[in-house]
Amino acid sequence: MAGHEHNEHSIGFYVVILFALLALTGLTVGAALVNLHAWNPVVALAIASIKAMLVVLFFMHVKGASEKMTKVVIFSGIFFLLLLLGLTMADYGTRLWT
Amino acid sequence: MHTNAATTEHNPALRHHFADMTQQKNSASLGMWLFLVTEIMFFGGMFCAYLIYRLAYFNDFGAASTSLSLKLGTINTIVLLLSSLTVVLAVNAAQRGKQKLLFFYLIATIVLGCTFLGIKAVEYHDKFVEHHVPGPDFHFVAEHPEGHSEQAPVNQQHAQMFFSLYFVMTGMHAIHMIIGVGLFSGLAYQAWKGRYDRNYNTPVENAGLYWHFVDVVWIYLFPLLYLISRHH
Amino acid sequence: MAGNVDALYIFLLLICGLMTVLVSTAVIVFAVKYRKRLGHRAHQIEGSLGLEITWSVIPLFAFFTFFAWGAVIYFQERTPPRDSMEVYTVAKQWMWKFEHPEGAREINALHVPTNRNVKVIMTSQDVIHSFFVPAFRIKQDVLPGRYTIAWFRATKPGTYHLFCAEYCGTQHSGMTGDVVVMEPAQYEAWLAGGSTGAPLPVTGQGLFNQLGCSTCHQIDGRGRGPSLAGVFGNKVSLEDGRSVTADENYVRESIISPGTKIVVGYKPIMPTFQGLISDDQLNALVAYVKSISQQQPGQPAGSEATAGTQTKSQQVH
Amino acid sequence: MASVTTIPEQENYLTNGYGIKSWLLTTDHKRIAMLYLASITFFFFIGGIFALLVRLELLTPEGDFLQADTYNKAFTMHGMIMVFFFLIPVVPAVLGNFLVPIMIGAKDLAFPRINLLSWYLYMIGGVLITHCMLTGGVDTGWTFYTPYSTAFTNTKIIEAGLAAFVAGFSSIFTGLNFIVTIHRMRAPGMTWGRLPLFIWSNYATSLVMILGTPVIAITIILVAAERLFHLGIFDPRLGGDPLLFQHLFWFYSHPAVYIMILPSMGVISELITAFSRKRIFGYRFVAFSSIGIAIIGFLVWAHHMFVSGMSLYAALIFSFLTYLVGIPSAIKVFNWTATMYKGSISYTTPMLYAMGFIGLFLIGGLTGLFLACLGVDVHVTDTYFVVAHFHYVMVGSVLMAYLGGMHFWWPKISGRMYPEGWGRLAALLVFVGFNLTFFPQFVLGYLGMPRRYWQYKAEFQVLNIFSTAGATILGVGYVLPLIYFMWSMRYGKPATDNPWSAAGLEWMTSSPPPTFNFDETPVVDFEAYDYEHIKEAEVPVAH
Ligand code: HEA
Ligand code: HEA
Ligand code: HEC
Ligand code: CUA
Ligand SMILES: [Cu+2]
Repeated sequence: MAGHEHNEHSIGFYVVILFALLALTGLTVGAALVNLHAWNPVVALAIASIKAMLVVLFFMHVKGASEKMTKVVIFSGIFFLLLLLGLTMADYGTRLWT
Repeated sequence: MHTNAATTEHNPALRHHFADMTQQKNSASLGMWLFLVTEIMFFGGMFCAYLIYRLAYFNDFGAASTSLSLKLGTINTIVLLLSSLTVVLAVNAAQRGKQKLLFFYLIATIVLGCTFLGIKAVEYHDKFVEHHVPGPDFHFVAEHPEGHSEQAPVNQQHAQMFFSLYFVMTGMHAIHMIIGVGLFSGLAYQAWKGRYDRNYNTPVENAGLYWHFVDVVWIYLFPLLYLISRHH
Repeated sequence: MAGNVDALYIFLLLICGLMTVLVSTAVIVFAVKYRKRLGHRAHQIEGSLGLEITWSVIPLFAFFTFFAWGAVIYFQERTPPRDSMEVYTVAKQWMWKFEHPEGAREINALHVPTNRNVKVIMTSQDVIHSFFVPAFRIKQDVLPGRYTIAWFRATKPGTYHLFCAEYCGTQHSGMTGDVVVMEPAQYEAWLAGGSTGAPLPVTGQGLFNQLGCSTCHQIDGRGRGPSLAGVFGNKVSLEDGRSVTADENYVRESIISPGTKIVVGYKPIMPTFQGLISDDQLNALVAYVKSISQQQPGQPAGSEATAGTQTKSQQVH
Repeated sequence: MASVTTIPEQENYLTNGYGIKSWLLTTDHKRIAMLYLASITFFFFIGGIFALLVRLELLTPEGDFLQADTYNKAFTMHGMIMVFFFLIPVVPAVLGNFLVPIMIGAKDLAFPRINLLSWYLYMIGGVLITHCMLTGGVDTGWTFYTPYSTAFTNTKIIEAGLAAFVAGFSSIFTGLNFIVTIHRMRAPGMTWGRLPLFIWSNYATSLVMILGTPVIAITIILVAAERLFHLGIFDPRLGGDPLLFQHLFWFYSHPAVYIMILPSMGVISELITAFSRKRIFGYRFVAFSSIGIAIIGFLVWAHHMFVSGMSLYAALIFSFLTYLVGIPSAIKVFNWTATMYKGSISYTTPMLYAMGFIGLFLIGGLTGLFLACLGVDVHVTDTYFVVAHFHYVMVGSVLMAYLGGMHFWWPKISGRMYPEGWGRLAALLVFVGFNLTFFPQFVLGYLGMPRRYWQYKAEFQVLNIFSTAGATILGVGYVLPLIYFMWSMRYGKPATDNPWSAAGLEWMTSSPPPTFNFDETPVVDFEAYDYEHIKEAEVPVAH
């Protein structure tokens, strides 16, 4: 049970995370300017996901301090989002099949 | 699931129907996370629409996207990431009972949030001037980089679809930012009055979660709206 | 088709009816047999894994049967045979407009011969409607901005209800009509006596020249655009590496928003005709593009006789 | 066994304050439940009056009673009010609100003020829909299909949408509150395996509420934006796809039907056990099937779109997935039936409703299988077959369960008994009237009568007359309980704490319960439905 054991991260730690996020922002802008063909969107989304993960894990304290339930909640959120996207694409992705 | 009812001494912030502060805090935190899940699904509807039209109108979306200002978009991303830092530092300060510091970080967050909104307003204004706002006046001409003479004439409707989604998605995001700034103003006021201390700071933590979530949404919006088709 | 659907329906009725009877009988029998009486106490039972599995797995198999049978019929309903006679339909608030390949037009009535596969190519000018002929057990929504397709084969002469089944505004319930099924000979007579417009592909050919399509799309392929002969019904390779089958919707999209799918090897220079041509004209163009495909050498022999795409030189049999 | 002794004359939640303010500003979940009860009942009768208008019009084939537009508005308002303002909130917000904290031994929901906020949101939505109704109404059907709703109708779409939007947030907050409460506030000893099934089913419903409702919220926003700002996301004339609207709409609205049915399934589990005096057969299966329905329910939405022009392959996928959701429902039905086996069954009003539920849910659910069957759905979709299907599940099942639950817990809620004889009569009327109203509609549907038809072909008239006649009986059947419940609040026989000798924490506190539910937090050391150890008090009803 998550009690009052707070996240004893130091300010320095958070600043490091911030710099990582800024670096990734630079990276994603840079990657967008290079033609990677079909990989451009993949790279962009991968970097975005890494950034999102950093925020969720460290700024939102999901890593370490928070209990299992939080993780279950987050995963179910992502799962149902993917369900919405995935099954809708089951229609749009197969419209041209004959 | 309170097992040790009498461990914490009575806190004035403890509400009558909870057994102890731990139970109260855990409930609030779970509630906040569940709320964020509803937010995921809320934005999910828009991401779904985006995904479908992005794939259907691939080239026109690319062309339309290049008219957004990469500079302002990047600056705004940086502003938002900075604000996430100030938020996490605010939470940290609250947990350590540093009330002055807490107040400072809350104000800093508000300032950064307002900066973001200000820049967004400038961008909206530019779009308005360029007739990129969906409606009868909508008109979009792609800027052809040299060497690409025979580009597809951009389908006006498809470009308009891009901007429809752009305005809806960033608009919803901006509304969330405005709500966030409102929340943080409330927190700042309470913090000024010294309501949060080492033992009771759940509102700061939860508002922080909300702010980070809005940040995460932007982390996805930025590449999806600004960065598609920047290469030539 | 009606027979197939009815058979499946009766099958479902039997199985589900049986389940209903079984379970309700059990409920009633238990209720009577174990009613509260003096000195009688309930007998506690925890549950039974075996039973749980039984009554999950057996229905599951029943369900798979339902699914598979239903899917087969649906597949048939959704794939019109190649040799169908083709009727173009435009739905709008609150009427149905039909256009026969021979050029006959009618409103709120559709005349068809018996024992012919009829393919209805539909689009809407405004909101969503739905083409519903209960007697043929078919239904298909009619959407603005694209084609949807239904087909049927009528066997008995007679007049059948045509309903609009998707709510479309005030007079939704008034958007009805008749499907008149006639013996082929009578149908011929009806065609001959009815209003005579030019056959659809001919109208389309006129438009093709008039709108300037022919300047880019020359039959020999020497124009700035691809030759359209032989396009319809075949695979088209696109610039982005995909390939699609050129059906009615593809041709329609090529005219309305040409930039969306670019044929490999060509520049995206075709202008959009959106807003410049009506749905009727679009139908005619599509019919024309089809007709020049089906005349290509190398097509299966049967396609010569494809009724829906004949040019005026061919006679209806 | 832990039991909490109570003194009958004790203060209870009803006597704790009398003024208007003591109700409108209350944070007591039981009082909020009563606020919901009053407002939801009001909207039920409004929705019912629209149903009567619809049925009266359909008495004759010609459109001679209402104008076409009026008819269209009537069934739209009927559908909207019944779905968003009656059926979605009814069981969770009234019975759930009252019972969830008590059943798990908590003093209140986790967020009492948010709970009150939910009611206010519901009321704001209600005021909006009423205003909309009085100033012109909407004519799109409750499904709001685009592009009709965005570009063609000139009725009050935005206001109606806003009403549904606000009511949606009410339901999101209720769901959130329940989940947190069930996770965090259970009394000592109340393990997950001991939770009453009503709690499990409300938990499952809450999952659907928080995962599905936001999607309809954003969809409504997009529709409103489309009307206001000429966006074209769903408008084919502007390059949009109307089917995308249908996907987003049904992504919520299909799971929403499980929001409706799940809590009422929970009610049925309580009723059947209490009046068979037995443990539930296969507790774990019934509990997990609720979660199963909630999750699988999210995979099937496009079965409403089989003829919409969606891809053929998607139709196959969704038909297949739809069948999977039948399995957990089947598990429930069979377990309820098995629970009655070797029980000791009394025919009280709640039990009559419960048995009626099983029968009607069977018919409603099994006809759902017809609709999930692609080949058959093509013919019967958008006909009265669908109308009959969903009234069997929504009215025949959910409403029956709700009424059963209201009778069962009425002694706890009000502290008084309802008149049993009248109760049984009303149950009978509802059952007969219901079948007379809606069974003919299956036949009508297969014969090809489309829904949302203001006038119809003469050959359909006979069955329509049956249907209207049945609706009249049904109406009487619904008014009766309203009257005798109100009557019993004053004149009913005072109820004991546990008039049914039923299991569950709610029966261990006084009737009506004190403001904080228990005088001291109960400690649970028994399983759910522990009927073996419950002494049967004097039998409340002769049979
Ligand atoms: C409470 C509401 C509720 C519930 C619970 C259900 C339950 C189900 N519904 Fe229904 N449905 C609606 C409300 C509901 N529905 C509404 C409102 C509409 C119309 C909306 C509109 O268009 O306005 C609709 C429409 C609708 C359609 C679309 C019809 C159309 O428009 O073409 C479909 C299609 O698949 C469907 C299917 C199902 C299925 C498979 C179930 C299943 O969950 C049922 C499962 C239950 C059982 C199957 C019974 C028990 C099982 C057994 C005893 C097993 C034994 C059986 C055998 C071995 C055969 N429903
Ligand atoms: C919870 C949901 C719910 C409930 C309870 C009901 C209840 C009823 N419904 Fe409804 N219905 C829907 C949900 C519901 N319905 C939905 C979602 C639609 C689809 C709408 C659409 O297409 O968009 C629909 C559509 C619908 C139609 C199809 C309309 C059409 O397609 O053209 C019909 C037709 O018979 C109908 C009838 C009835 C009847 C007779 C009742 C009866 O059970 C009602 C009984 C109640 C009463 C009769 C009220 C009793 C009150 C009095 C007697 C008091 C009178 C007092 C005064 C006048 C002061 N409903
Ligand atoms: C300016 C020249 C031009 C004009 C005028 C023009 N097209 Fe095209 N069309 C093209 C080119 C180039 C392509 C191939 C690239 C593409 O797919 O957009 C094409 C592609 C097509 C295709 C898809 C062909 C295939 O092989 O898959 C169809 C169908 C079509 N056009 C129909 C028409 C019709 C009908 C008109 C008149 C109403 C018309 N076009 C007018 C240039 C033109
Ligand atoms: Cu056209 Cu209904
Ligand atoms: Cu459904």
